[in-house]
Amino acid sequence: MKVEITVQKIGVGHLVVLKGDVDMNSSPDVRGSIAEVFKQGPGAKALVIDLSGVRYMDSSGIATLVEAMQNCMKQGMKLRLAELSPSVRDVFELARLSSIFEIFPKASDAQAGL
Amino acid sequence: MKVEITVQKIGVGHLVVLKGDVDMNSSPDVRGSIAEVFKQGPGAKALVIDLSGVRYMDSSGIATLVEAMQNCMKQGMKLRLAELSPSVRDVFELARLSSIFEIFPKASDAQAGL
Amino acid sequence: MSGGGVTIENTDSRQETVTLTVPSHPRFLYVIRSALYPLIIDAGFRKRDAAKMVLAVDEACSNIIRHAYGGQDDQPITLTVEFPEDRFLIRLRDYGKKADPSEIAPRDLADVRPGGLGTFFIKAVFDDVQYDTSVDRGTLLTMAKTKPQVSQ
Amino acid sequence: MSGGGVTIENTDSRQETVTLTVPSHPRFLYVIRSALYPLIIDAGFRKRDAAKMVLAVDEACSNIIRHAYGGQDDQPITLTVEFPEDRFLIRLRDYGKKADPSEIAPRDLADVRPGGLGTFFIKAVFDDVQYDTSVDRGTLLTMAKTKPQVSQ
Ligand SMILES: Nc1ncnc2c1ncn2[C@@H]1O[C@H](COP(=O)(O)OP(=O)(O)O)[C@@H](O)[C@H]1O
Ligand SMILES: Nc1ncnc2c1ncn2[C@@H]1O[C@H](COP(=O)(O)OP(=O)(O)O)[C@@H](O)[C@H]1O
Repeated sequence: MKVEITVQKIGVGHLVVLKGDVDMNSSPDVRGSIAEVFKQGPGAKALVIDLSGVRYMDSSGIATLVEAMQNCMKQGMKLRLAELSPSVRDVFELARLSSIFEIFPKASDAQAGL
Repeated sequence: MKVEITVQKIGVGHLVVLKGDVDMNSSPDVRGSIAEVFKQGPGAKALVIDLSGVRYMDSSGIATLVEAMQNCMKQGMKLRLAELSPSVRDVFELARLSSIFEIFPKASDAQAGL
Repeated sequence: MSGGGVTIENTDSRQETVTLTVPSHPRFLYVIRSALYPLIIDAGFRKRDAAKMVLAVDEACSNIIRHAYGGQDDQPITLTVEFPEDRFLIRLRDYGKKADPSEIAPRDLADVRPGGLGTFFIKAVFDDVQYDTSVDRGTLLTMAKTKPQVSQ
Repeated sequence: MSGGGVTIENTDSRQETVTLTVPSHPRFLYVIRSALYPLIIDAGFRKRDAAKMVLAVDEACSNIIRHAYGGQDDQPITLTVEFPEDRFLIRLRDYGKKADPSEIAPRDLADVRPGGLGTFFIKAVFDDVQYDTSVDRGTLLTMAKTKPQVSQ
């Protein structure tokens, strides 16, 4: 039960699409893929992470996203999350992090206004 | 994890819609609901069972359907199964019963030509 | 069911198996299926084969409930999954009436009647099926299937 | 992992709990979640609450892997679920470094950093959380939640 990670260049920067469960077993892979994005040099305005395929996320997933946000801030990029499922949204709310992240209904919305 | 059972009158007789897992835990309920249908007296041409919502079926579910077929035959009715998921179809094939039952792609197809 | 004390024993140094014990009530069959499926997928089997293996184990558990325990719903069923290199190995242990291997004959499929399919499924799905009644009480059923070759 | 012998012991007369033992490798977290979720639903909790309870147990297991076993992936984690009348009772047992209850403090959520959320989730989701380090080896964590009232 691994997570599937797709990384894509988009107009505003990078799009990471996650599918599966992001837990202690799979979040190191997610972390690695996001680290690759930051190695691709400057020019990107945003990192968009599409979570529509993520049914389950635990604190290791949250930690990965918090770290991604910190790295985005260092590089003057925005981190935008898109299409959280109700159960993932619940985890963000439990962690009181819903207001820290920019969350969009759809990945396409997350690419607008940059 | 109970099965949801809906029983409905339709033009050609009765429609039973099953949703959930049909296993040793839930098949007695399915059996009971089908028995109710046979108590409703003559006039029905067919019993259509919609399996589109059934992800899992074991031999107790198969046994329930075989019994339903035998009861249909006694009452001069047809038993028609509709919309088997791939995994349920695999169970029928494993049991070599695909050819014994009349199986239709959709519940609506199963109501035609009677 | 009312609450009871937990007895958890120390185990030896390396834990290499997954062990699940449930009461012999049919409502726990779903729990066994739910725990087993991801283990089979993780071992490299395709979804459709995994579903068949889950079916076979479910049938074996139903047989334990009906035949070994005669419908008693508060007796232990223990599933153990082992991970040898090339095979997927499942053991089911009960402490009820011993299975009589000569009785456990899959039925003739030409004979369309309710029942008699369980043992047929078990033998059709697994490569190797053994009912060991030499254990102290009950039966130890071992079911094994060779893992698919992975092309990497 | 290589295959090992199975040791299955006789149990006493009534089996009223569900017990699952897995190796302390993160790949088995999914198995624990899969087995636990239907038990919680079956007990009458709503899906969203069930998902949160599963999350909390998953966090407790992650903590066992990281803190009690220091990342060692072949040590036992045993989950026991009991079904007293009004509560849903989960026990997690490890045989590693004992948890220091004074260290297990959920972090201040205002401090946005990776980590430190696990114990916060556990305490937010369950009504009653107890780390018992008086056991022979390791820690016995008990998490309990009152079942929702059913209107029938
Ligand atoms: N675990 C078991 N313990 C004792 N007897 C068993 C067990 N499993 C199967 N049997 C015997 O094998 C027969 C065939 O089993 P099965 O194919 O599952 O069909 P059914 O249970 O519907 O008869 C059973 O009727 C029973 O006599
Ligand atoms: N099972 C455990 N055994 C030992 N120490 C633990 C255990 N669970 C939690 N702890 C301690 O509590 C702290 C807080 O845990 P947690 O909230 O999950 O955040 P994190 O593990 O990310 O630090 C840990 O850093 C650790 O010191």
